[in-house]
Amino acid sequence: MGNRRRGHTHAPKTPPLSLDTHSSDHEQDVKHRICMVSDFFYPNMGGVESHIYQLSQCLIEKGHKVVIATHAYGDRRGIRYLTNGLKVYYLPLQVMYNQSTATTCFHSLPLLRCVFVRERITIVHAHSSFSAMAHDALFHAKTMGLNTVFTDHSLFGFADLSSVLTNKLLTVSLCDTNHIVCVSYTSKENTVLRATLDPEIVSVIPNAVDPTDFTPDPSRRDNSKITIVVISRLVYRKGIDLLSGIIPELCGKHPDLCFLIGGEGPKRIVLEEVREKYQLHDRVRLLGALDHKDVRDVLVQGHVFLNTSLTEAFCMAIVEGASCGLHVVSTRVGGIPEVLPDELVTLCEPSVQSLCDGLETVIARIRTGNVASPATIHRKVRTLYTWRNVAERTEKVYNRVCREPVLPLSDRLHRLRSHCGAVAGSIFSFVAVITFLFLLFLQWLRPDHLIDVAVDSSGPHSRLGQHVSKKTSKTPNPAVS
Amino acid sequence: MAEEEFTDINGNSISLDCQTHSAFCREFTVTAPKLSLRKVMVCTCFIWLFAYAIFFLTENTAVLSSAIILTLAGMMIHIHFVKVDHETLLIIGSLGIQLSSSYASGRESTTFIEMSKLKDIVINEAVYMHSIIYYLCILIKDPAEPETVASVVPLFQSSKPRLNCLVQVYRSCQEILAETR
Amino acid sequence: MVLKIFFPQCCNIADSGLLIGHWIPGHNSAVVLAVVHYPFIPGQVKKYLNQMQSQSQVHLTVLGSWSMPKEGKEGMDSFLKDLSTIFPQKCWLQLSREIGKTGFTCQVVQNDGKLLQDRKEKNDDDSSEEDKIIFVHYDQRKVMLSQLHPVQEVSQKSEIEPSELRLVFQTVAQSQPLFFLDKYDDGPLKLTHWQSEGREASIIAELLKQASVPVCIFLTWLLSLWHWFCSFRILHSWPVLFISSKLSTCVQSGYRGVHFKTVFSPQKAATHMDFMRKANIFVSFLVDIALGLLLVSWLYRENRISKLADTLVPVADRVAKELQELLEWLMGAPAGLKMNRALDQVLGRFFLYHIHLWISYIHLMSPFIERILWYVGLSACLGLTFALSILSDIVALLTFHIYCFYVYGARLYCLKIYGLSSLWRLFRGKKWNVLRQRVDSCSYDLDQLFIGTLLFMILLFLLPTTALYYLVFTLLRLVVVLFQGVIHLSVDFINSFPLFAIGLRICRPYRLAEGVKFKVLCQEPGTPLHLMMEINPLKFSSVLQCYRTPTYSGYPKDSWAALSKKLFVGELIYPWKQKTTKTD
Amino acid sequence: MMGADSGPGAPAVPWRKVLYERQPFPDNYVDCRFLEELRRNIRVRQYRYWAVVRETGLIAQQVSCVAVFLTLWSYMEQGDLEPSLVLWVCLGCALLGYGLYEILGGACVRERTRLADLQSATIFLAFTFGFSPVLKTLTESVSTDTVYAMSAVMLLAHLVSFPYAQPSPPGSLSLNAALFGSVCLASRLPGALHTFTMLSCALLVFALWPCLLHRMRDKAEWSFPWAAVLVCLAGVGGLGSLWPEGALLLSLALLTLTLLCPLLLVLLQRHKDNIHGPWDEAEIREDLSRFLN
Repeated sequence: MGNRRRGHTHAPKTPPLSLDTHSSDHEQDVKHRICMVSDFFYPNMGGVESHIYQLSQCLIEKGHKVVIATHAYGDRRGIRYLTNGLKVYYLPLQVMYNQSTATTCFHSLPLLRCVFVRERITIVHAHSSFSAMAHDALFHAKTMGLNTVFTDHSLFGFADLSSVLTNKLLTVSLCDTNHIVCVSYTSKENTVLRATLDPEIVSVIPNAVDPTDFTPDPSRRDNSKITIVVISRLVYRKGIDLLSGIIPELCGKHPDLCFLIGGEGPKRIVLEEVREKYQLHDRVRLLGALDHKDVRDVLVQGHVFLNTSLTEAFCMAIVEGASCGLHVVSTRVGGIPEVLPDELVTLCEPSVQSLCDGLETVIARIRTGNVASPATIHRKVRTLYTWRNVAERTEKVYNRVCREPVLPLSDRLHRLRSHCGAVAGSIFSFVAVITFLFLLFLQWLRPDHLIDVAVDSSGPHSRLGQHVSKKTSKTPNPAVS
Repeated sequence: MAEEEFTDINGNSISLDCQTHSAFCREFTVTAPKLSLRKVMVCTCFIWLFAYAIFFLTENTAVLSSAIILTLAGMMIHIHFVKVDHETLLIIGSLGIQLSSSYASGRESTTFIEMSKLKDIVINEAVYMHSIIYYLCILIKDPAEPETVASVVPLFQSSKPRLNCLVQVYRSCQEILAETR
Repeated sequence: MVLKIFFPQCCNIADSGLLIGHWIPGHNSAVVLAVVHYPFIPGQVKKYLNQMQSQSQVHLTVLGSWSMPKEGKEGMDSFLKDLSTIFPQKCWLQLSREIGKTGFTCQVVQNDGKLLQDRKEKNDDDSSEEDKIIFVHYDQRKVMLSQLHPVQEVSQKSEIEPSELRLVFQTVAQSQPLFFLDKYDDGPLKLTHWQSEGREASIIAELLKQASVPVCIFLTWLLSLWHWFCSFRILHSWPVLFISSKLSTCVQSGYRGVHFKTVFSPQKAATHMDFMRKANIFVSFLVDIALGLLLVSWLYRENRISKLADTLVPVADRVAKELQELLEWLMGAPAGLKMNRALDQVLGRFFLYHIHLWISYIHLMSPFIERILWYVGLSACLGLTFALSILSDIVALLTFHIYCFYVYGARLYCLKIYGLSSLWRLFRGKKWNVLRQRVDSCSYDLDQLFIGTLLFMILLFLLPTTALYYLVFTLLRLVVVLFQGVIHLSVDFINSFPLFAIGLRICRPYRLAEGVKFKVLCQEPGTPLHLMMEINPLKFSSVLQCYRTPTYSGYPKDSWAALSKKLFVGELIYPWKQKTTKTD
Repeated sequence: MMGADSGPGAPAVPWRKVLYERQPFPDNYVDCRFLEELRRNIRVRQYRYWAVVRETGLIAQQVSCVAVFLTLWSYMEQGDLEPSLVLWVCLGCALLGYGLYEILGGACVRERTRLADLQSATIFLAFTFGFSPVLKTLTESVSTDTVYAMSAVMLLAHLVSFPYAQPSPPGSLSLNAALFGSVCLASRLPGALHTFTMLSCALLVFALWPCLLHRMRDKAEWSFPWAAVLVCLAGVGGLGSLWPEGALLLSLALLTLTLLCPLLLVLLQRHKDNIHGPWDEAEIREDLSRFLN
């Protein structure tokens, strides 16, 4: 509570020193060796995954060295190389609950240490507060004396017990992280409150979409009817129940309306029931899980993009929809109001009634024809969010972070105890001590000079890396463990 | 050929012996350190003391004899199946590659891979136990469609040399492959 | 491109002459098969080669010349060059040895007659050109006789072209007829190659081969007789089929019939695998018979049969009595367990009645047992496997009551478990949705709930009793199944063990080759690389899994987890599960 | 360059909380409007004491229902109570209750015909009567303590899982648990008739009474507290006739339940500090079941 008030009182403060007040030219060409850590990466598909991938690609373009560490997916374990020598470590860690590894703060240390040492990592960048591996990585990186950055992709409430616990954990794991990146201002407020952070070390860098992937194509539309596209995982948080209310309402009123729903999930049952009950099999098409490459083909078939999420940090889906030239109708929750200017999006309250009204106004506008053409919408959206821009801003964060000192163990313990409350603080400082001892043991067992320095496959000195990557990436399954 | 000082991934020193029979026939021999007598002694003594303790408690001489037999059999099995003395990679241009590993007991197991089956020799990374290591491996073509890799044969599996050693072997193998393709 | 010359060891010290061999297409490598010594008449050589070529589908050619220096012979070079014009080749090899040098030297003459490399020019400039040649020495006999694995038959042309070594092996093996002309008979030509010694011994083998054909025909006739007998439709009526599919003796006999058919088929084994299969089956059959006869000779001495019979009846009696005691124990409070008395009594009485039936049955047939055993014992002459399978059948018959108990117990228990699971769902207010294959919540009426709960309680409180009976009889059943399983395993082992292949591997390791291995022979400067090609024998494990005769697996293959799950939910388990699934 | 080009010179334009617009502020800029949308304790219901007390009456009467049942059982076990007499009383109560139910629900449309009611009643009676000898012998080999423990657990489960929100019809789990417990107890009674009686009592108390009570609550609002109080008194009295200390305990428990706990709830409301903001997961207010079934 007290902490939270502190976070609150931080708000009315004079604008702080900006990131790049003392960033001079010689720092612009400082090249970092970054390790992105998250449980969520390809082959798993989603917002976090594509964020990590695109960001890494742009950073590699700017000449940094990037490797990604995630857990093994099925038989995809070991080391793989993606485009431009982006190196991915699929570490064999036990997956506990929907693609998130079990966290014990210890068992992942040997492997992560090996990765950090052999890749000569300078900055550890962890993603997504749902990923236990990311938190472990933050912890271990601090133990090994590396600077850390954390990107939070999700919002959390404060109401129930589970969120209280998770927020406590987040407080602990972020308490000595050098910098935190949030994807929207709402998300920043949320994270500052949850982890009781100083808002100055929290930057807001929105997600981006690749505008070339999402280009409009009006010819694909069937203008004899009006198509509403919904693309999201069919889960409660995405407001599928609202959708199940909207469908019969609107289909009853407008006979020329049809829905195109892409995505898979437990709530699919609900939609199917609605479809059966109202005999809408020809007007409501459930496409099931979509590959990322198919999303655009689905989007361009529609006139309106509907997003019924109940909570969103930064809704990439609506940006994609708008980029394909659709009129976006969305709920006014989370960071969504910040994402698109009002002429591109129609915001409604998260209720069936309000959403139906919003949709009907849009439908009416479409019928009368006073709507912006897809091309114009696309032109407006195209320049808003680009990965290159995201990479530049993230680079600034790195530049700032790599200047900061790393706390020695004693200060770290003190900070833990002072920052995270007596109980959790002392528990986790104990854990930190244990981890430190464990690290010492590992260093005795396998000293750093025995770990071969990896050949750079990206970054400044990466020619041989490309060579090796060209060769090794042929191997079907490099893991022998 | 010049012998440098190499170590395996655990820091034990190994020796790489590379002799050139002709321009397109080379033989690399990685020799692991010999079975250290001290270690053998220690473990034998340990087992026997343990056995003697049991014997002391239960006045049963079968324990002692079984312990002796156990140690002997264990040593036999170890030197015959586990302990590899040296591994050899014989590459003959346009004919094939022959891997042989000879155990401490002198047993030798050899496999020969023809050039037509072989796709390439690469240095690869893998997660091994709780660390990530480099290893040299042969890619075997899939006979049906030659562009894909059917299987991977790792080299120097028992004595795991470090990268510098692997790179040396890799380079000269690539030379031969290049000139006899 | 490197030129590879596969050179037979036996020709190392041959006199000078012509090299006869085969260019392996597309691999730029030559296999030397023999050396024709001087003097010869080129025409005869060509004729001889043609006839050889017609016998063995190998394209034999004159590869070049072989000169073995002797005292007082020199200046052959010009002569050798002329030879190349006599036998026009696109590429002419001139191998030559010198005194005091182990390595050969080789010159390659392209068909336009110019030396590709010359001794003199080789002397002054570096020996890189010389290095472009590899001599691979091989042992002709071993290579001819050995079979590369994985076996890839010549007859069936697969889309992937055979690799170089395979081609070399095939060439040497096919050019067998070349080796029959030996150096003693005074033909127009004198050759050096591997000599197949001991024609005389092989005459007997020839005779045997000739004799085996009518024997085979006769036996196949007998077999067809047997099949005709088997094909009576009375034997195909349901009960007979059912019983015969359950009796492991019948299965074994049918299986043996199939074996005989393969072994005694009069036509010659075409491919290597066929031959090996035949040989394996035949040898294991012989061993089987031998063991069986051994058993018989042991069994029919100092009338062990009657002793056996005298022991058998009391044993069966004893088993029945033990069961009776067990049941009485169960009908009390076994191990202090609280069981429902009424149900306990009912079940106990039911089973006791069965045991009474059983005992009377045993006593009824006790006088005949000895004779039965005597006749059964004779079956061992057909082989140990028969004896074993009959034994397992007898065990199955003698423990029929246990089987019955087990089935009753299992059925009862299964019903209970099923009812309980569904009622437990009702108890929690859930129901199993068949369409969605999941548990939905549903609101029941009061009376449904009421009755459901009553039944649930009744089943729940009666469960321990049933479960106990089920447990005990399942354990008994498992013992029997285990015994039968062991017997089936041994029978399988005898049937499928590739004895011949193993023997071959032990006595003639080179016959079954996994691959080859090369040794670098001593090499001197100025001579090309010399390799020794040896044969890498097949591993025993791969011998087993390559030549193991396929057989029905009598033992259940389902995993331990699946088995325990079955036991828990009370499904029936059989030792012959796999077999039935295979037959139908 | 977005967010980067902010010199030390304070920018003129005001900061806006939007992402689509490139503003001359650094990425980690903290505006004075930071966290302005933070709300505390919105949607906190202010409870009124007596209303809460009134609601807790339901729980109290359920607890005392169990007490009444146990009293009946112990009387019958000691044999002070003639099963036939109890049966007659039960029958009377059942008819009375049914009549009351009908009168109260006269206005609303009835989903079950009288025939159906009769049918289920006969089913109850027939099955109970048929099964009672079986149930009698069912648990005899199980030791008495086990049976008591089991029934105690089951009755507790009944109390816990009872759907106090809408008590009609009683939720499956609670009713089943109650029936289980009562069968366990009934099987300890001297005769089959006793068992039968006990089970029908259980049916009356645990299955039918909640329905009636529910009907009373929404049809005749005034009668509900009285009924609750009546049941509580009956429970306390019945227990008191057997075991005075138990009655004392029960009454104490009921008092705490009805008076103290609501007081605590109302008092503790003040210390509630619950922060809300745009990040909260919006909950769906309107009921969507109408679209489905």
